[in-house]
Amino acid sequence: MKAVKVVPGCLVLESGTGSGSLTTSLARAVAPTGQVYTFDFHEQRAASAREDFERTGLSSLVTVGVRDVQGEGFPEEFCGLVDSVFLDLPQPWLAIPSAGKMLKQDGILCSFSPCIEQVQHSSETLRSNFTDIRTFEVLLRTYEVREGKMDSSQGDEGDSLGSLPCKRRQRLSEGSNQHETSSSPTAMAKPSGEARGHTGYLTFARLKCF
Amino acid sequence: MKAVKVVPGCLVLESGTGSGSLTTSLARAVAPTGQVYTFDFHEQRAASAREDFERTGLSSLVTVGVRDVQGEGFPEEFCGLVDSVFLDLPQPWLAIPSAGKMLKQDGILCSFSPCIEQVQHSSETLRSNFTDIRTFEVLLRTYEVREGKMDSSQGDEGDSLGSLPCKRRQRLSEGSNQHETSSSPTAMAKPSGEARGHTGYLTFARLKCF
Amino acid sequence: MSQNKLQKDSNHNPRVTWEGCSVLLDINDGDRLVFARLTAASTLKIGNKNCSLQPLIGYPFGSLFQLENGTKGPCLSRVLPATEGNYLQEKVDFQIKDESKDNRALVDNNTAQSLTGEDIDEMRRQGATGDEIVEALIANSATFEKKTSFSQEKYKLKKQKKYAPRVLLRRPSARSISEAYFKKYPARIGFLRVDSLSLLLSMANVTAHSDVLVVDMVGGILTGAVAERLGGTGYVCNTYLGLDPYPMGIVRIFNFSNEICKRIVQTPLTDLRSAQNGTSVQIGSREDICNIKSQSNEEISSSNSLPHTVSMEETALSSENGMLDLITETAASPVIRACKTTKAGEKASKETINLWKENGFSSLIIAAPDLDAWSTVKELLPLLSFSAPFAIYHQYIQPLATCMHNLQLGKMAIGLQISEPWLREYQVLPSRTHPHMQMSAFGGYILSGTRICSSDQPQLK
Amino acid sequence: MSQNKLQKDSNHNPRVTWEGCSVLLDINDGDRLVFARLTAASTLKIGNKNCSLQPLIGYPFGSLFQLENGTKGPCLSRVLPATEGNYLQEKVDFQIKDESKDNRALVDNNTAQSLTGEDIDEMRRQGATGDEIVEALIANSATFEKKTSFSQEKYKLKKQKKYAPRVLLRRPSARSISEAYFKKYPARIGFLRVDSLSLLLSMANVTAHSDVLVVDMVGGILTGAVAERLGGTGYVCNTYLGLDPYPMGIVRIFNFSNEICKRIVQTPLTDLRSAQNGTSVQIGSREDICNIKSQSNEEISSSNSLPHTVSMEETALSSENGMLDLITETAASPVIRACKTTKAGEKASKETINLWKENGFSSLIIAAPDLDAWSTVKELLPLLSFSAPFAIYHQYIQPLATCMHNLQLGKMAIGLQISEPWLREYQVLPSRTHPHMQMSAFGGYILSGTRICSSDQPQLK
Repeated sequence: MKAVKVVPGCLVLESGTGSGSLTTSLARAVAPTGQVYTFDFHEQRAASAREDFERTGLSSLVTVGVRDVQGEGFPEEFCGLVDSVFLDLPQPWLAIPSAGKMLKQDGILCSFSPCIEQVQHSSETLRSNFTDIRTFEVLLRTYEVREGKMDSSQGDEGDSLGSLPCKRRQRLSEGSNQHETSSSPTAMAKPSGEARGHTGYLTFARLKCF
Repeated sequence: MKAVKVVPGCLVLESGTGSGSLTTSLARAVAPTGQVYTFDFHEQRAASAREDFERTGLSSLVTVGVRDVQGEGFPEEFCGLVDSVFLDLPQPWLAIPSAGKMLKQDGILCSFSPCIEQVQHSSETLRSNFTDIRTFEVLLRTYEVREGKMDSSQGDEGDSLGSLPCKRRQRLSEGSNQHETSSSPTAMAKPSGEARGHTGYLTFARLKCF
Repeated sequence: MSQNKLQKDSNHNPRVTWEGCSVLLDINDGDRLVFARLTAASTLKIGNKNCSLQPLIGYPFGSLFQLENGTKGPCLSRVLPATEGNYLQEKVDFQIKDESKDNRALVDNNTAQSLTGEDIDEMRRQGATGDEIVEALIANSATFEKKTSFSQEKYKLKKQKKYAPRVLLRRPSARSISEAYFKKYPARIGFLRVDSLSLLLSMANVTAHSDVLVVDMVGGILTGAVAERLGGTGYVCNTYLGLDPYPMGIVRIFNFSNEICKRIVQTPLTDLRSAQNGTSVQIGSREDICNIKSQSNEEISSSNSLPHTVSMEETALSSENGMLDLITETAASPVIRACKTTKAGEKASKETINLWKENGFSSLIIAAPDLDAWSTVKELLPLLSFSAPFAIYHQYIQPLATCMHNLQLGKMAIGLQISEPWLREYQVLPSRTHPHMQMSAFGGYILSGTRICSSDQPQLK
Repeated sequence: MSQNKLQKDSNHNPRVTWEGCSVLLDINDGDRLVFARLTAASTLKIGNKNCSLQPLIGYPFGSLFQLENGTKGPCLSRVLPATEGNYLQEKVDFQIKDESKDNRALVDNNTAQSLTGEDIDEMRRQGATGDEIVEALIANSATFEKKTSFSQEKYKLKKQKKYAPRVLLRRPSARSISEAYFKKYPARIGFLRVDSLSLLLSMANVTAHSDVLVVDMVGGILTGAVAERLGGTGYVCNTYLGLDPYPMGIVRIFNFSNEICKRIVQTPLTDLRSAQNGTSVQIGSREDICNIKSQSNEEISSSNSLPHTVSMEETALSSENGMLDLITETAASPVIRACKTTKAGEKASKETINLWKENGFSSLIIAAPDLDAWSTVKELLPLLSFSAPFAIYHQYIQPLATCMHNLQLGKMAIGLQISEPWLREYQVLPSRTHPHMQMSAFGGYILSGTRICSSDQPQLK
């Protein structure tokens, strides 16, 4: 979802680098001719990400810098050259004015924030130079597939302390209604019990055309 | 969901009455021995709700009052007698102090708001006299059931302007893999296309025990 | 069973605990959830300490207690609202608008705390309260001041949970019971989440004076929730296939009055289905067998006293899983227990059954993960009155889809709909509002509809 | 087909529109969405007025235009950033922290406006701009001042849409195209929502130099999205059962360069499956037939010029449904069009096919609502290299569940998972933040996994 506007050849900025997982998918998206510049405040984290990119063969596509983008903004050298900027910062609104300067006309900014207040503050800041400001929450629900009719719907919680005493399976005599469709297929899907209920909000915005 | 703590015999306050749909379910929940007092700022809306309750035979359970609960609070006569208070107001935080006075020990307040800022403001106000402050969003997703294998997955959008030109249905020769489970049941469910994506947030709180 | 044994429950103030009442204990803000019956002899193990639950008797539900070192060992004493107020106020003050500190400069390791385990033991011996120990730990932490307010709050809460654990006294209700089970033992209630349960009741239009037919293979939570809603009017008829009623031990966790318990009956499906023209002999003979069955069932419950007798477990206080234990009084007070538990689930009387046969039930709710939806509905739908609503819960959508399709084909019902409830809980805190990171993605599916007259099916007259 | 006809597209600045380029026109903030090709002759009907699209050529994507009365009739002129800035600023200023006015005292009826239709026509004749008319309407509204700021904003926007409609020039991309189709004609793209499409690509690990096998029965949106991601490297091999390729007209909406178009090929499944030991004769003979097929297909496209030639519709400007029209130039400029459209979807060369047979495809994506998932996967999976990922989209979960189950039983794949993407859009405005009231509850399901070596299945060497 995040990388949907990033295509081969793009010049992309990111801050912060974090674990480098978004960086990786951005690098794969801009390959073979694009470039990703990613910045993190933490020297250690930047170094470790740099090592990872060496190991995964992405270092020709990714440059990792140590920089407090919230405080200093992005390096001036990228001014007006950038296709997309990705922010994953605690106070993204501090970096938005600089991000705006970096972007080409019609360039896209994407900011990821876990809390709605960050989204509110960022959207407020975005309104002065950006348009098409849209916020999404993206969730992924996964399903388990099990075989059988009415089987094993209980009792694999991992505790043996007494699931329902009544474990028998009873079936009413199958009627012979001529209309009836077949009762159950042998593979049935059901949502997995625990899901990641929230990771964050994605706010997209497009630089206004001047 | 809203009425889950309301049981027969309860004394319940509500503001605003609105269309009276929550009032109706509250009345049904407190029946036969409880009472619901509902207040609305609009004289006309209160009158029309009152008529509705006459017609549906609920008037012995429901009393409709005209009152600006945000401005004046609930009537003092209910002080300390009420099991639950339901708020559906643009500025619920204005009514919360009065609601707190009305409730019995351990009584429950439930506030419905469409916007997160209302929830934030209300939760802030609730913290001084309430505990177990919890906010939920409740959604209902409905499913369509259709008969058939791979059938009719297209083309009933209501426009005939050219769904995919290729309408043929092709099937690969069914292999005879011995493991295979039966391919498709005759009834398949799929989420309905458009759903109510949001109605509002429900905030529950329990009056602190003094 | 005699109906007049110690019928004092109508004298209880339902907002204040009484001897013998069932309670839900919420330990350390949801870390552990324990159902217990309050008696002079019942105890609760917190950490490695056993403490009596007697001090909880006579206090309003919603009261908060804290574990202190009493003169006779650990004991629970009530936290006064004033103290609690301060405690919460601090919590709120910690939240500043836009967090300015961050964890950049902080290196956290285990050398930061200069107070040793021995020092703490010594403080305890000298009679320090849990709060005092927490304060001492903060004062002796080298890193506390450097932490963000958020981390400070987390640190303090962690220590408070360990050295001054709190117990919140909660009233068992359909909502609190199903939430507690869903959190820890969801399979025991067939993964029926509180909002799904609530939806079942409202879709089946359960209200005072309803005669509700239920198939409850979810431990009794459905039966209990319906009975709570009926409030001593109407009937909840818990029916079953075969000879043995389904266990409904959860019903006993509700503090139901005898009025309500009398409205909970169990009846084998065969009795309900036997020829509409009421051959009472047949019913009578079946009834005898079932009476014996249900009595032997009661004996089992009696010796176990609560449905799932789980031995107390030592729980790491930092546990995020939460714990649902069902504790039992060590020295039982059988009279009170009997008074609470004997009434629910008796056989329906012949007269009542005949009335149902004549008028039909006013609604049907099925929550039976082990039964095939369609074959069950096919048998039970004819027992409803015309235009009676029904609601069927299932974990899988496919059986409900098949069932819905067959009901449509057979023209047995209208207004058919499969719904899936979604419940998202939010953290609402200044500058920190978002949906919970973990959630139950799954509340199951509900097929609802209204019975109509169908020529294909056996009809009620 | 010659490859050297007017290959000028690499000279285009892709951020600025050029003659013959395809654009997405967003009319009145999403009320209507129109795909168009910009030529000197192409026109757009807004309200009851036809206006030329020529003024849009040479401007950057993202530019905003407004319909004005020019000397030669209605014409689109660019809205300058300064104006737009003010316009938006007003919008923000309207939002006050806690709404203090409300609609209590307001009785709204149609007598509030004193300006008549004739007055407005007269203003127009005197050359008033759309903005001036909107201001006059506000000045002559008896109720405007009494409205809440929110209602004032709504009123103003409604009038602006009617008297000064705006057209936003957007660049067609996988994202904007799929959003536009999903909004208006979801069935044409098999209800494939933008996040599902994006997930398909990432689950199938589509990246530069991939050879991606696709079954695209969703109008070409999948093929286009994969080609966009490949950026002129690798191949997207669009395969089909039977003799006729599936239509992929949507590909032509992307402004793909010839480099990218060359990487989009169509190949019948029979060619890909023919005996692994490469009987090239067989392939050759099939190819001839197919070449004719694909040429005749091109003729059709040529005459239609864009996949769904929808005549312009008069659209109520207040419409909340939005409109997706695909307009075609009235006087065509065939040279440019040919250059843009001929390349995509040619037959893969023998050499390429043989390479695929030797090495296997690097991933597989299926989006085919009309095919049974399991029987399709069973045929196509053997064409992948080992450890190649695949992703299958379907509207119904049951076929995917069956497919997953069979893949498990046959030990044909690992890492199998069915996912359902959820996308919630939020309104974020001061004091008015909430998820959108209407949403697409349904993004379909995706079965993903990795192919492994299986003894039951025919293997690639």
